Amino acid sequence: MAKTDIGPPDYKTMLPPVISRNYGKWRYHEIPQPGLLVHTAESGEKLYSVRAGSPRLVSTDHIREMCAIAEKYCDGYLRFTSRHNIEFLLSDKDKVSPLLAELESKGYPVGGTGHSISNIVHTQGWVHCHTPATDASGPVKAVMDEIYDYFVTMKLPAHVRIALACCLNMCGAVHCSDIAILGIHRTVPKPDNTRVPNVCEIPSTVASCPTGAIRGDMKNKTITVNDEKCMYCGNCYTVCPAMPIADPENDGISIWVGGKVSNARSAPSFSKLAIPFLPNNPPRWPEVVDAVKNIIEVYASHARKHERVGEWIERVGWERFFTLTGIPFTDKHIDDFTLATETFRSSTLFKWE
Amino acid sequence: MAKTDIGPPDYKTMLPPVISRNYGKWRYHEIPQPGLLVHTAESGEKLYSVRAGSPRLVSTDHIREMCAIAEKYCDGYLRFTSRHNIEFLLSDKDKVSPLLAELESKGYPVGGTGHSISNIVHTQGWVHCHTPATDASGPVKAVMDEIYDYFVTMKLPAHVRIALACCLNMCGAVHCSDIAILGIHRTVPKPDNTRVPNVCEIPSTVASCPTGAIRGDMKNKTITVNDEKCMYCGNCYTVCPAMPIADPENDGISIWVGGKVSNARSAPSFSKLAIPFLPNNPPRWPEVVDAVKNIIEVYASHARKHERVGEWIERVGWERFFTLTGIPFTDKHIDDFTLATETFRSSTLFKWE
Amino acid sequence: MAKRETPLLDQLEGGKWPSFVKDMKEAAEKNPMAEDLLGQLELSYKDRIGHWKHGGIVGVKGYGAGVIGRYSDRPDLFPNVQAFHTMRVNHPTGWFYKTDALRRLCDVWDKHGSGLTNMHGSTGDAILLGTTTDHIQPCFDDLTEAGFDLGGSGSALRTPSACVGPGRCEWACIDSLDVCYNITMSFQDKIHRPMFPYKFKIKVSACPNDCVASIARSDFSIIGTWKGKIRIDQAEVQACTASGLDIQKEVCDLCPTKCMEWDGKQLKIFDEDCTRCMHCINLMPKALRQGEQRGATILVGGKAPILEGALLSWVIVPFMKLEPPYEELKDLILRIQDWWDEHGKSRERLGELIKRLGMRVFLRAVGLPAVPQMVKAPRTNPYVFFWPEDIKKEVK
Amino acid sequence: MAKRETPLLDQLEGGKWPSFVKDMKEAAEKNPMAEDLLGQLELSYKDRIGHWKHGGIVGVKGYGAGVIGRYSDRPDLFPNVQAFHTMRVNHPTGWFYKTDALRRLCDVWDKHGSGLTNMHGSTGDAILLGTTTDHIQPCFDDLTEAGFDLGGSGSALRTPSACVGPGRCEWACIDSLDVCYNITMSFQDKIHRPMFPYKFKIKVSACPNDCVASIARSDFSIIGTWKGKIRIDQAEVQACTASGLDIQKEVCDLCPTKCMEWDGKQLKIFDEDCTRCMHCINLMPKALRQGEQRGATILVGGKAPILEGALLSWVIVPFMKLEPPYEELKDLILRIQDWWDEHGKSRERLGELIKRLGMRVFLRAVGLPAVPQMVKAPRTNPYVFFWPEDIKKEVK
Ligand code: SRM
Ligand code: SRM
Ligand code: SRM
Ligand code: SRM
Ligand code: SF4
Ligand code: SF4
Ligand code: SF4
Ligand code: SF4
Ligand code: SF4
Ligand code: SF4
Ligand code: SF4
Ligand code: SF4
Repeated sequence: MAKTDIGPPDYKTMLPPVISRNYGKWRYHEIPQPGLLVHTAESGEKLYSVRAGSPRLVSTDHIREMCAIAEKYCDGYLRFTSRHNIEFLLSDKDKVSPLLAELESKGYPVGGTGHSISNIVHTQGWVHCHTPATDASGPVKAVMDEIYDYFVTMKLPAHVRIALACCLNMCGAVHCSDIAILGIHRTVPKPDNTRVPNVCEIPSTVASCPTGAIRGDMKNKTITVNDEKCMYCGNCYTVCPAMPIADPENDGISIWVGGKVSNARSAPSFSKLAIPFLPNNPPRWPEVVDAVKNIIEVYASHARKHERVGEWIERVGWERFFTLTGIPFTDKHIDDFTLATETFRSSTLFKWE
Repeated sequence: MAKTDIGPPDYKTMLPPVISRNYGKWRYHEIPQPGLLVHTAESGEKLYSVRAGSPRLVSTDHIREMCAIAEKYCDGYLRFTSRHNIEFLLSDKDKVSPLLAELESKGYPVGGTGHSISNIVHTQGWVHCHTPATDASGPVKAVMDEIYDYFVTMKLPAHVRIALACCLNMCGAVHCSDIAILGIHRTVPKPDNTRVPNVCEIPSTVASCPTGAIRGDMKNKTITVNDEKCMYCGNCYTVCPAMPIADPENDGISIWVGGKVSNARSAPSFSKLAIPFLPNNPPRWPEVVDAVKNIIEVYASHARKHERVGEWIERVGWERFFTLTGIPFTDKHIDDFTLATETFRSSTLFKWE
Repeated sequence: MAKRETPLLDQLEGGKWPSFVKDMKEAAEKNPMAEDLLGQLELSYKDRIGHWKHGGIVGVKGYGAGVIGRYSDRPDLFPNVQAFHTMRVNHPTGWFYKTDALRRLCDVWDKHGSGLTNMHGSTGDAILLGTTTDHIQPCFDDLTEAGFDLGGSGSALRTPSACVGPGRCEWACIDSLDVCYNITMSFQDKIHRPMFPYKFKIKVSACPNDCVASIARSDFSIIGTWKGKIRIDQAEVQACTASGLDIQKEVCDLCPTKCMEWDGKQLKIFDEDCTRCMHCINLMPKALRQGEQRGATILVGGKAPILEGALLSWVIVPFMKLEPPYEELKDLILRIQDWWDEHGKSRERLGELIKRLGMRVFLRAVGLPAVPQMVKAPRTNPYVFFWPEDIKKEVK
Repeated sequence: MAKRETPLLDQLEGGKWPSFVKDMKEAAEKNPMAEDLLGQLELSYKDRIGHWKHGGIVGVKGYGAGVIGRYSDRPDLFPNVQAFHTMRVNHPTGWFYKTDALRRLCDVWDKHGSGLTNMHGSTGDAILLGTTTDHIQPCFDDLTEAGFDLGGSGSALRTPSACVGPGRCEWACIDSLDVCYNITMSFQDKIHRPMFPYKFKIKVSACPNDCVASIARSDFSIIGTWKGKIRIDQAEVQACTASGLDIQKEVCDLCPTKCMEWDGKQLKIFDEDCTRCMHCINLMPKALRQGEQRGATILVGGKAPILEGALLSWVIVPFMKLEPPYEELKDLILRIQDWWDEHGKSRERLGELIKRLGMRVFLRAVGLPAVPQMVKAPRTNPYVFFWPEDIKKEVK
């Protein structure tokens, strides 16, 4: 009989000795080069963290390779970051260069620190989930290939955090990202009336719809969808498997910009709609890659130092954002959900373009 | 048989000749002293406008007195402002001083220009309306007596616009005022079941409730109110006279601050709750007078030049506003209506006090 | 008439601000309605409650608007205000009066009513406070004879109002008075005969200072604005500093877009970033003048809180030229009212309807293009509707 | 095994960023599940649609959480992923690993699953991607043997996560790792046995930079902060300028409260106006140190858009000292979960419940006082509820 509720291993057993000795007594850090963090403790001891990019979807052999590297340079200590990068934790300064060399030779990108683009937080997509409107790993790989240079350098005005979620559930950090890539459906789910009565609970299916598009049909133990009120969120499908929503012709990707999480300078804020729809074009999603790159480049050349994407747009105005990026503004950009009126312009204070 | 639809008199017939001549060709204005506006036209001609306070509720004899003054100094031309002040319109500079002297002798306060407190926009109250939670003219008179000095001088950091409405219908400009005085009920309306069936339409009564507190009782052709959900707005009473809401013990006044209308510097914005309740204490509403005065004085001594009340509070923070004014913050200040979440603090960016 | 005791109201006669009680007493001297009004108000002060019954419907022939019915709940004590209806008289645009017109109004009111007024109501009408049911029609007849007409009430177009604008103000970007008067005259029918789901208010301010609170208090807000560079008279700028204005601190630092530069000698404005807030111009009326291309921003939806919460008007047309006969403007108003009329529920203001059906639906219905000026920021939620034409036909 | 043709996925092997396809192929070399996964993914790339059926309920004995059931909709083509469930393994707090532990994990997974993982899932778990139904329990048994346990899923407490905090970061105001670990261990039952209306997430960031996105992605957000003056080492400030930092432009001008003054020599901070945004400290880690009194701001309600729209967490306790055993904190969590449990509808997150019933009701229920730090601004609508005790008893 297995033990239960043992919980995760105690993190204290996982800390390199330099951390255990200086725990909570760090004094400052420096980033001498992209991907290398040097933390100095009050004791004067230093910790070298080398950050390397990861596809996140990794095989056990790949993990073992990481382990081998960590054993060679870091006495077997490593960690992962909240954005799924790998961090090799060294106490020996002399091992930093050899480690960097080995990482380079093995194809690990080193970077993601400071004013860079770090790894893209993302989700399952077609690899494992049942509701995706697009794949996750594929678009991420295609985008990262294109903007690779921003990962291994620190030349942007500020941090740029990108996330991807393959459906409106937004398992990635999409809703608060500098740039977000979001899979969307665009057609109404098709309830299968033969299956609904068996597999779905009518009241919870009705309650699952944010816009009240679903009506219960108690007599036939099924439901009907009001096409006009449906905005294809797919939440009903989560609750009731008998109303599939995926549609290869019309599923695709929307692009969102200007969100952030940190409290630095400005308050955390949501990402806002930039591009309502781009087609799913596997394997390399060229329209998505171009769109993301365009936004990054316009941002890079217009924002002031330390200005996150959203802070830049707030300063110059959304009118200007659309002009500069050449992205067309449409009625889809105008909110029509419950807090919509808060986003309407209730002043004469705007720019002409 | 009367003529119908003749419309108001053509304003062009009401304009003093100096205006007709320079219509649309004004070049700049000056305010040499409180209550005196001097507008210079491109032609070089000047218009002198002398602004005097008015109780708004005026008798025909009082109007005739204004007319007499206007005839004496202004060739019979005067106007009223959007805040119900009187403006005497002169083309002859020499008549300005004598006019000012006569106004002073007759007890007309002259001022309301520039960085002053202008007249209080207000409503009917107990004088004429059926839904008031307080009087209008009385509190206005009591407050203006106390802050008179701010009307006849221009020593505040910026314009301060006060408004009063005697119920939540807000016939005054209360929802966007620097300081707003708002009559409120605090008890649930009492439907008179004998009258409801005769005088009220059930569906529209049910629909009139912003919080869905009213249920139709179709069988008995009446309605019931869910006390827990009622926030005493009185809208049901407007629609259904058989559910009176006035309650002398519990009706009173709330104070709101920080709204504005102009687009100058910052966008127009709503007034926010400062004091949820002060008692109705006729004839001079001392608690209300003190509260308004306190806010003005704290504002006057802390705001920077050109900062409207709301702009000042935004800069220093609401935490600081409550600390400085000594007004207690309560759970009533926290919104719980439909857009409430937009007002919650979704960051760690606040002051300790 | 026996003088009533009004110990509470008497306490409002003192103080420096003009007293409405004085006016009421003045009227009460010669008018029994005014006297009973005073008495009933004193009772309200004592009881801390109003003494008017829920209004009833009264009016003049051919109109459905312009009179607010009102009855005392203590006719036993105050028989002269048993019925005490107000007449809303449409003011001359800009509230300009020649005294002869004003005197005619007073005469009519002394003949038919209480002799008490509000100059003016907060929608802008001259409010004639209190007459009896049988005086309504004769009073109206005498009013039109004197050149006045009633304003709006109920589910009608309400009396439009305008800032003084070109009548006096150097900042007028549009002819607020003429636009307002033109609308008023064109839409007389809509003012006098309530045919809408609810009230509809129009207010016109000739610049973004918005001196008639158009953005806050009207369903359809017309606010003057400009395109083109703010014209700078550098000599006058210097004169401003001379007279004590700290241009860096008071002007540049408070410019919301920080698009001004002042080096102590020259003032520079990066106009492409300016959002035309008026602040710098307000502070230096002699030195700065708005850009030369003039027009209006059109906004809709403003209102007080009942039912869904207060709304400020929202931009729907960033820039519209306004020249007589204002056909484009009036046509837009009509299209909007038609749509509202068709879809609005009873007592649903325009802003609430747009909120309910979506700006997207509104724009398409009235034929306006979506532009970024309409929003502070694009939507944050992913609940995006697509139009049927966006979607590929199904091939499954 | 016959190598599958994957012409589309092959195109994702090129490029500089590490390729997940490479990892999948690596695993496919020795694992038939991984191979079929590769095949099915290729089909998805061709069809532009997912090929997984709606998840089913699977799990380990005694738990209701930790495993996500998944079945292929083309078992005819890909029999080895007919069932392909993921195991969510609770990571060691801070995602710190000693390689032996990590190797043990890999060994277990090679024995029972596809050999593919996510390091890590976006809630923070080590995701073991895909095993068959009959392997779930043995896999779990081996996991616990190796010292690992499952994380949360379904309507349970989800695996809490924390920023690296005191493990490495000079800005840690609280012991994010210890708090997180303590909570995780204290609430094992709630993680493994779903008993709530819906999921509940806790994330701990040790300072306002919020490196685990606590405010955006957790129902209960714990964010370190401080009271007291920011400590300034003026010599180090000078050193910063020397190394090219423009203190006026890059630091002072970007301070959101403009509470800093720099005269080229001395840096002054008016701490009473500081909102602890971290910006200045972020830019000058050697020169500036946070104030000495340390604690956390507690916020609740953060979540993704489904159902009512995304929410960022809201301040409910501006400052709480956090010291082991964290009783005050855990007690608050329990009070909140109890209230949510009692009032929440099925699939209603905490934030949505507060939204529905009102912050006022929530605060009273969990016994927290209302303070201005909780709001950006007080309410604008006049729809204020009064408590029964506020009201005078009726005398009518
Ligand atoms: C390792 C990690 C924490 C962890 O426990 O895993 C981490 C570590 C550090 N963060 Fe972070 N942050 C980490 C995720 C985040 C996140 C969360 C996210 O990206 O999803 C945020 C919020 C992002 C946002 O706002 O959208 C975050 C916002 C910051 C900020 C504020 C940046 C800003 O100006 O908005 C700083 C301050 C700075 O860098 O100057 C910061 C600073 C730092 C410092 C300098 C702290 C320190 O002294 O050690 C660390 C190195 C930063 C660097 O990469 O340059 N960290 N940091 C995370 C690395 C993720 C990665 O692999 O890229
Ligand atoms: C006469 C009047 C228009 C009318 O058609 O009746 C008027 C007239 C002028 N306004 Fe106004 N405003 C008038 C109501 C308003 C209102 C509406 C209101 O108060 O309800 C507003 C919006 C108030 C608000 O934001 O809440 C208003 C916001 C302004 C502003 C912007 C002030 C600001 O900084 O926010 C200016 C600019 C200034 O004064 O520097 C302005 C400026 C002016 C100027 C200087 C325009 C001019 O060059 O002639 C006029 C004299 C101002 C003065 O009193 O110092 N006017 N002005 C109104 C006088 C009301 C009164 O008796 O007090
Ligand atoms: C007389 C006046 C107040 C005053 O003393 O100035 C007034 C008086 C009344 N208003 Fe008003 N409103 C008056 C201007 C306003 C304004 C201000 C404005 O127009 O600029 C507003 C806020 C702006 C707006 O329209 O949203 C206003 C918002 C309301 C409302 C709330 C409407 C809403 O949609 O939120 C009601 C309630 C209703 O319509 O049932 C209302 C209703 C009423 C009624 C008819 C009472 C009722 O429940 O039916 C009041 C009749 C009082 C009486 O016995 O004479 N009154 N009312 C103003 C009209 C005078 C005039 O014609 O010039
Ligand atoms: C695996 C993971 C994505 C990933 O690749 O990293 C994931 C995968 C799923 N999420 Fe998630 N969520 C994952 C982190 C998140 C996050 C991010 C976070 O926790 O920081 C969010 C946003 C934050 C939040 O909770 O609001 C998130 C918001 C959702 C939602 C929307 C919940 C909402 O209230 O808005 C759903 C829908 C639902 O619960 O029915 C959902 C549902 C799902 C389901 C269970 C699908 C479903 O409809 O039932 C997915 C199963 C995929 C699969 O087949 O394995 N997932 N999900 C993440 C969990 C891994 C882990 O344990 O570490
Ligand atoms: S975002 Fe949607 S499709 Fe993607 S993993 Fe989460 S629930 Fe599944
Ligand atoms: S997809 Fe979303 S909007 Fe459409 S019916 Fe389902 S739950 Fe409602
Ligand atoms: S605010 Fe209310 S009580 Fe006062 S006049 Fe308007 S409707 Fe009547
Ligand atoms: S007073 Fe307002 S909240 Fe109360 S029942 Fe009437 S309409 Fe509803
Ligand atoms: S709104 Fe503008 S144009 Fe009209 S009076 Fe006010 S300042 Fe002048
Ligand atoms: S009008 Fe306003 S935004 Fe434009 S330059 Fe002047 S102060 Fe700046
Ligand atoms: S949240 Fe703060 S304490 Fe934690 S790692 Fe990030 S910067 Fe350091
Ligand atoms: S922490 Fe932020 S608010 Fe405080 S002084 Fe530094 S920059 Fe300013």
